[in-house]
Amino acid sequence: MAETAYWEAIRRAHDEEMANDKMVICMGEDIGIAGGTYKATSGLYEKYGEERVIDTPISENSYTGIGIGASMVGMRPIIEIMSINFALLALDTLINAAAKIRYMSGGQLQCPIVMRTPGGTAHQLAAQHSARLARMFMSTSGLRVVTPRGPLDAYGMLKSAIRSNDPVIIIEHEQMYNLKEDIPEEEFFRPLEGAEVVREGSDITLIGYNYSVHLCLEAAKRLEADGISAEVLDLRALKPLDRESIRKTVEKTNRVVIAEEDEAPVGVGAEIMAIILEDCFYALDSQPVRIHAADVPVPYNAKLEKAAIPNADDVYQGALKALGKI
Amino acid sequence: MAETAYWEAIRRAHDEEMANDKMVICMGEDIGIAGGTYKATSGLYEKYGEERVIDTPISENSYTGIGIGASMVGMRPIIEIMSINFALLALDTLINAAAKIRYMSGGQLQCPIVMRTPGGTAHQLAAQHSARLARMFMSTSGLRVVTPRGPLDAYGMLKSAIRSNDPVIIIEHEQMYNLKEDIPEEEFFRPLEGAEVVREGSDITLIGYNYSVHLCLEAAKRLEADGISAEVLDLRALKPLDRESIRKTVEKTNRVVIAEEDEAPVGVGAEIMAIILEDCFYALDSQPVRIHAADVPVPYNAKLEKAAIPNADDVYQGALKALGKI
Amino acid sequence: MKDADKKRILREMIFYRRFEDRTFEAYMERKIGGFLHLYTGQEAVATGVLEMAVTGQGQKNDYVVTGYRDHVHAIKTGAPAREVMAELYGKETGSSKGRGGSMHIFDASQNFMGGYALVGQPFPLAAGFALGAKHKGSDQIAICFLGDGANNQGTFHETMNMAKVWNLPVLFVCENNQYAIGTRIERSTAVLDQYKRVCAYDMEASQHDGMDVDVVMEASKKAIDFVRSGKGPYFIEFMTYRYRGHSMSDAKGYRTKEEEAEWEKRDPIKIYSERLIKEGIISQDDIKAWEKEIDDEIENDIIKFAEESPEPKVEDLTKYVLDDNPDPRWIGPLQK
Amino acid sequence: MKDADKKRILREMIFYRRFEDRTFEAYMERKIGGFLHLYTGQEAVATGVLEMAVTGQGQKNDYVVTGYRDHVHAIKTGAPAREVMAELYGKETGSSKGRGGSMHIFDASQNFMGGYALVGQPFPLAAGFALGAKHKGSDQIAICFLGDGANNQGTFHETMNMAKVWNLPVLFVCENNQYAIGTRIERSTAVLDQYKRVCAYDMEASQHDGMDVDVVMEASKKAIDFVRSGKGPYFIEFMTYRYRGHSMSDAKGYRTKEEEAEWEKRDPIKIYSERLIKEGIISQDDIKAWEKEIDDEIENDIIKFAEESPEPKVEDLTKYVLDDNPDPRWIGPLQK
Ligand SMILES: Cc1ncc(C[n+]2csc(CCOP(=O)(O)OP(=O)(O)O)c2C)c(N)n1
Ligand SMILES: Cc1ncc(C[n+]2csc(CCOP(=O)(O)OP(=O)(O)O)c2C)c(N)n1
Ligand SMILES: [Mg+2]
Ligand SMILES: [Mg+2]
Repeated sequence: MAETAYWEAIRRAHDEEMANDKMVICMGEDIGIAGGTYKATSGLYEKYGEERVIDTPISENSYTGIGIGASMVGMRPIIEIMSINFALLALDTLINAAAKIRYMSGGQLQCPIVMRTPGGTAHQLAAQHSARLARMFMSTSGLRVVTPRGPLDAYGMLKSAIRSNDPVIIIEHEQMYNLKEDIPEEEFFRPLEGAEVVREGSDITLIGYNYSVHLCLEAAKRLEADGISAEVLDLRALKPLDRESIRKTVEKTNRVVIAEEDEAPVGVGAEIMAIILEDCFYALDSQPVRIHAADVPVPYNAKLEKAAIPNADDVYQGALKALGKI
Repeated sequence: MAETAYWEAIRRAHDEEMANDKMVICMGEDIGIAGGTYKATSGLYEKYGEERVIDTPISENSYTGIGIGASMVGMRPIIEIMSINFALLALDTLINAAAKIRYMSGGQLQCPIVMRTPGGTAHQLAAQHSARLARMFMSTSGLRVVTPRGPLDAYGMLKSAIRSNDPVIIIEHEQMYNLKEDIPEEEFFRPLEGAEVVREGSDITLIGYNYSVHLCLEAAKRLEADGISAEVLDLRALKPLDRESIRKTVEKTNRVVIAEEDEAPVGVGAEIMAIILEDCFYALDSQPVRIHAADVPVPYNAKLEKAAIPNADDVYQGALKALGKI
Repeated sequence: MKDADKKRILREMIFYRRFEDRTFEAYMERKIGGFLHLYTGQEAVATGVLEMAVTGQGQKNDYVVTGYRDHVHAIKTGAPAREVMAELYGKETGSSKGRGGSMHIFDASQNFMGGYALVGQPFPLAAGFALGAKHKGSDQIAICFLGDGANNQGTFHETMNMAKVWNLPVLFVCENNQYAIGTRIERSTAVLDQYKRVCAYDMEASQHDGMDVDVVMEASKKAIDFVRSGKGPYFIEFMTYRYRGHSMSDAKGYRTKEEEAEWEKRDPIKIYSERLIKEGIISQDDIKAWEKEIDDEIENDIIKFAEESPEPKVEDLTKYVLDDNPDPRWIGPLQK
Repeated sequence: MKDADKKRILREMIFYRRFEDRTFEAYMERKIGGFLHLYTGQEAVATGVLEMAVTGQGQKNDYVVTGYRDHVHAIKTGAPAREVMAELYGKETGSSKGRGGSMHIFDASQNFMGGYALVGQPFPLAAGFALGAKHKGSDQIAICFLGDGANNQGTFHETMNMAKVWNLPVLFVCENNQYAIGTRIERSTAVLDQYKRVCAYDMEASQHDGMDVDVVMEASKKAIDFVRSGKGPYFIEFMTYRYRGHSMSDAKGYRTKEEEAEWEKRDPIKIYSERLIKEGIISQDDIKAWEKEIDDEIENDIIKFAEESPEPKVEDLTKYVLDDNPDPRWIGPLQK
């Protein structure tokens, strides 16, 4: 086991997969010589050369499209979009092309790209640098969407994503890159499907994904101090979604809070609410509670930003509500 | 009253508003000389000239951006995107710019554009021409999103949208352009907010928006034949959403079906389900039922297409389910 | 070029013309749905360019990609015509198993990479195929056919730049028919000669008559040689004309009968057949005979195949969304 | 140009330099959050171009727009420096009421139209301002400042084309500092002289030294006159250099100390102050005195204002999302 930061875990997965298969390349803005904004590709340019670690111009839609084209002829491109906000520029090639080519071609072609990008708010980056677009990918047929919560999944899911034959969107988070965890030194893989109970509990379930899992864990600790046993479910994969695990935990605890950082309605949380209604309505002892961001563009001012984005206390309060304590 | 087709209603709204205010212009591909793919701007080029009815190159992101810029200095542009699929190319200017400029500028500037576009499936247009992206706009803070179900709203809401000071996305539907309805000959406006009960009923509520309202109405008729009284709620506006009307009807009928054409999870229906859980959980006599499209890119073959997209019978069956009859 | 090849090329163009005409009829009979964009009038371009490329040899072919007006490009690259027709009929035996339709013909076995409905989308995809070919050390090139209107998409600019910076083996073929649906090029585009627009990327480029298949072949040969030899991307423009409306519902009110007549005088099949007759390679009767053969083939083989083929099964609706046989090591689900 | 104006221009540039330096300190003290991109080294460009534009006259100003490196452009257009600083501090008195931050300075009262973080976004917005100005029959023009890297966005291509086809009164100012974050222009761009790229739109264009404010002013005057006279868009390129990292977290490992030193020799403030001293318009002592005055103003007025201003109220979080006082006739809600 070795203590590894989230960004290092990503770097290691790149490195091993590039060493293992020369069809694996990576591309993005400033990922080569500069090593990536979050260092996730540092050292790779020196090791694998500019043909495999490609610094791109600021042309998101087309370099993504080039990656998709390359993937259709056997390459395994890992495409970095520096911030998920810029992914809006590439939705045409991602949604109109990558997600649909297998289907439109009757299964003849596939687009095994990986797109990695940080989504979420960080210290005051304001409205054009704080998007959380998980929902847009999650609602697109033909994509896989995963949200590694820590180094273990960041490493293991990236490796699986590179090997998978589908287009995989990996949503990271600016506030997680320096998060550390002990992970095995031997090679391992983490599957792209399946939610995970990251904390067992019996009184209530807190459901999160990506960064919000940490808010759930923190809230669970506070609940424990109050004598309440909270289970925490990390969705891990938003598409396909593991409905079964949601049903199981709700049937176990009968109360549930869903915590997401989504900026507005029609987010991931809405779908989880719908699934609960569809799959385990009769198991509910109280109204599920959805914790999400305020329906506003993200403000720059720190206090406003804090007020707009959910934190662990919001999840905790949501749990108290679901428990009928407030 | 005059019988008016959906496309004619849109044309009339354009015409009146352009006559009324010279700051109103319209722009889009083939909207001028050709009069628009669905004739919604026919005759306007001849009447208002090429400075106000602007045929654009195939440059969705930038002509939308030009419209946004013009709106910031006092113009009232109506931007047509020929098919909502192409709107993916313009999401950057719509979501990163139009939706956020008022906020980022602390209320100094506004982007009073109207973007009109048909979303939805039609006779076998296949995966790249059948997108239903209402959910992506609905989940964006800073936008208004409306879905006129017929000529009355198509006319009255477009007129309101042009006069509103916010960016308004109007989602039309390829299968509705020829739909006819009697509408007043005098000028009128229909507000951009508020759902509408388009059929009163007491046993169950069918909720729809855009084209799916018609599926609900058809299902309601079939239910009537079975002796079941169905209320039909047209959401009309997806953002801001009228939660109050949803609560009222659910509290009245205690059973509900939500019908949407969305291609996959995390659609409009998910949000309605979430709202029901949050606002009227205790009013429910049975599990709400969500009718949506299959989670697949839209196939070309007619039978597959039909199987992928919900129809009135699906809504009817959903209602029977919610009523405990199957 | 051998006489036999000349004859074959002419016959192919006649075939394409009649194939498209027949799809028109089938559309009118409602056997074909969706949008249908015909290639009538532009035959010399795809025929001439692809004659000079590596085609019909399966996985060794050059990679070919285009927009929604794709039937002829697919067939000339190597897709069986009956499978293309079956695709238009939405059949399981179609090029894309009935899932794609007219705008989305694919034949991966011949490196015909599609058929896309978003006008600027093939640009980056083509550059991606070229990147892949280069990376694999293959001497395949990518060939991207698109219209004049498509050049106003942002992807044109972004892709041309990267293709040049990365020296990719890709040939961009602009089929300049001067219209994007009903909008004449003057009304949408600042520089009318499309090959001049790539000055912004320092890319090799040239413009040629797209109605004369001999001209197309000669110019394409040079361009393809250039690209294949590793010198980087090339942009070639052909001046051409589509005779029919943009798609089925188009009344062509945006252009004059005179203009149409002017172009039809330079019909590619007319030009080439007159030339071959003059050269004594064929006679008018040969053409008549071919036409009959072709019509027979279309009716008794191609249409028959399309008509008689089975439709996809509704149970298969969710096939081909994601990998249908994923490796559980990567996909899971997570073991608990 | 009058001596007084020359003095003012030099003093302004010194002010901008010291203003930016002070924001750097404030960032280090964590008074400023988010990303902070400084303009140090490029002062002659915004100063020279905007000196020739209509600025500081409120709603009569030309429309000015730029990217995230926007403080100096905002101030020179007419935004009060203390409001810009207050914005960086996230205060209610800031240019954007604390909602925008460094990357999103707005002053609509002076037609300073923002401050955008998406690199290619200002292109179409600027063309839109120009379209509006033209439509209103005003002789205002739109001026769009962007970097060399931004030119690789699809919006560059799409907008240049439309600006030319529609003959819009817009001046595109390319501040070519040869880097997009850590990527040198040669590695991302096929044609290095950015003004040559607009050959693809048949647009008037020229390239100039961006370190000498006199050169900038002279060239800008011609370009602005051209645009204002109704001749259409113009693309002007200035060769310049940013001294600091791209934003705060940048170690500049991608370029050499020699290159930096080479450019610093041609520092715009140095060039211009030496010239004015040589012309006998000012003395070294004047500069010293200004520096002191400026520092005093920054500290005792600007920073003080920023420090002492109130923050936005949390209750106001949802203000400015949509029109806060909508007309019920259009907005509703629907009466039942
Ligand atoms: C991104 C996008 N925008 C708009 C359309 C609608 N559309 C289909 S074809 C077409 C015209 C294309 O013209 P051109 O590229 O010249 O090709 P041609 O049809 O002449 O072969 C347009 C605007 C589209 N398919 N995709
Ligand atoms: C669409 C988009 N892609 C990527 C980025 C990240 N980014 C911020 S600044 C920048 C470089 C821009 O370079 P240039 O246009 O030359 O401006 P400069 O910073 O040199 O002034 C990049 C890539 C962004 N902000 N927006
Ligand atoms: Mg064309
Ligand atoms: Mg730069």
